[in-house]
Amino acid sequence: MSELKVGIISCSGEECLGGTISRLATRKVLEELKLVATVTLCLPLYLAGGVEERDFAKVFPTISVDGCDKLCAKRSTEKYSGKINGFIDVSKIIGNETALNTKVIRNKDLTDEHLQMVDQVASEIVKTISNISPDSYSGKTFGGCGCGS
Amino acid sequence: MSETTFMGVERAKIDWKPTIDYTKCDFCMECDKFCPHQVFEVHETEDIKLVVKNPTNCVVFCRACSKTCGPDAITFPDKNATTQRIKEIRKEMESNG
Amino acid sequence: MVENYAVLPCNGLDKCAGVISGELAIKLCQDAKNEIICPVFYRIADAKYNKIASEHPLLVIDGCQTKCASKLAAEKNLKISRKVTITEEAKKHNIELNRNLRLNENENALIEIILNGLNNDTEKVTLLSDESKFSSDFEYEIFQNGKFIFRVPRNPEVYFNENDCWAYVIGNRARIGVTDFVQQNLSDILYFTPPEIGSEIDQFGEVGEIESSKSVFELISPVSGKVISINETLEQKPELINENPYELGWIAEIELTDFDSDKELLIGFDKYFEIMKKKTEDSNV
Amino acid sequence: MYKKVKVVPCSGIGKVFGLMAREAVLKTVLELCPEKSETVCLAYIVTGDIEVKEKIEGSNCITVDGCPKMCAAKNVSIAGGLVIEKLRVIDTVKEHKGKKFGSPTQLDADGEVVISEIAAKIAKKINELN
Repeated sequence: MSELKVGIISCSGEECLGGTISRLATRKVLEELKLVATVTLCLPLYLAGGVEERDFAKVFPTISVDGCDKLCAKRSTEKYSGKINGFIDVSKIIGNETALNTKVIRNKDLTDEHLQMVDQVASEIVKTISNISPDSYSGKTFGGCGCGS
Repeated sequence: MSETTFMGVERAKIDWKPTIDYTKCDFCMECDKFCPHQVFEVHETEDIKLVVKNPTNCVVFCRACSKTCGPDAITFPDKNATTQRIKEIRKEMESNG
Repeated sequence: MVENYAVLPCNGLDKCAGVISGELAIKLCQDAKNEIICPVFYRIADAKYNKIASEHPLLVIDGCQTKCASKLAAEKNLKISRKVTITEEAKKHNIELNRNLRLNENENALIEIILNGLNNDTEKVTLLSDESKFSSDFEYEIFQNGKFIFRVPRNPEVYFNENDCWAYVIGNRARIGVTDFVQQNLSDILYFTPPEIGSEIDQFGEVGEIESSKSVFELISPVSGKVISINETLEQKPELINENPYELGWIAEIELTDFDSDKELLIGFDKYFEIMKKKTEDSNV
Repeated sequence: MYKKVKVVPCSGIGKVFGLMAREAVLKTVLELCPEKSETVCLAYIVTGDIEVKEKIEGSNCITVDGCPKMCAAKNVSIAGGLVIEKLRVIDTVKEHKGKKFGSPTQLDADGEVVISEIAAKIAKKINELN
């Protein structure tokens, strides 16, 4: 399994708390949990047409993490790279009211309560990744680049 | 992750590594922080707190760590001599088939 | 500044304007880094001056309207980058030239005016790199690690050292730069310290530095020679190295001194591609 | 009614510069100019939903991008926003050579210094408008 990679594309929205939680939970999975080889895809770059991000999402299983039920990350991933292999709506985990709180918090002002939410969402991301069907990986190698490997 | 060869020559045969002048070194460890190849090793509790642990990890012709050295305590072998030596070894290898 | 030009004066000895052209050429070559071409010797010794003329933009100085120097340049198939005609300049600045062949106050004043004019015109000075010579239609081989894409040009004129620098060699000149491995590892490149123009570089000597917020990378020159030009655009936009380190992100141009010998310790696409792939897997960018 | 200036960061997740863009914008809209400015999610802008379209189209926008790829600036102008200023975090970062700014998750003290400078630049621009 060490060869397998999963992409996570997170919304990072600035308009409500959910975006901040999405972003931090995604980074947490990447930096601390490291259960599988995860790669964070840069959503703005993805949207701006970044080839590296879009191609990765086409080839490897990718999940989205959104702060609210507008599901911007999910919708754009589907639009540009086809089907996604799982998605998370943070507002469903921490509650709509909390997620949509427009009093956005800067990182330095996060409280323990917020950090608990981050942990909760991070473990949900891990769960979603482990639920990805093994079929999603099959044949997904970088042989298509013409390098002969 | 050391490369085992450089220009087809066994890395161990190429004399290229930093040498620390301990009369100058103030153990600021900037070189160790800089080098991504674990060439140095820090021994916090000993008198000589920094040693060249993995000389063959050092990238041949790279001298970047010496630039981070305030007291100028790091030296490298002569580049032209090293180049010549690599060429000689390659010739020997060729003639030995 | 007028620098790095090949200067071809008419050097006519029987007219004051011709003598001025010679004097102006001497000044340009003594006080700044320009190379003089002797029109008389050029007629019988092609080899020496063809080399200079092919490597530098050409500044032609004609004394009078007979334009012997321009004609000589045409005869030798040289492309003229800039042109000065002494009698025209004298007229423009209302300076009357004397009839004998010694240079007096007026003539010296005219030389100073022309020199100033040339030095203040920065427009064409950067013409040093012959863009057409280094065409950038590279054919790339690609591999990916995670989401990162690594390219290596396949062209046979491009050589590599194992220090992740390339040299694109055309004739006795090479353009040098770093590979995708370096720019991907550094991430956003913020600073570019070019090598000094005119400096002599050994093979595997340092030839500039690039730096991101992650690290510093010293370029290790694949070739030996003299730095004749640098990519000045990078001083304002070092991010071009991230965009494409092989084309817009080239670092410097080197006039080669011993490429045959340098070549012994360089590798081509096939080998470098494999080395870079392995390094990428090991370092996990 | 006066329409607030939209300040849109890229919030890129892979590098510290993305977080710096985000934090500089949040500092501006939360602390420096809460009356005159607000932020809009970049990802939402790109969806093209009517609600966000109305917000952006024809509005004065200031974009703050982490890296030279200019994702925020590009997307906002495609969505019809009037981009009156395009800031790049790296331009301010360059003035702080050799410093470390933190990770994409957390800013260090020097990171805070730089984002304060960027926030001040954004605020200056907003205040110039009225």
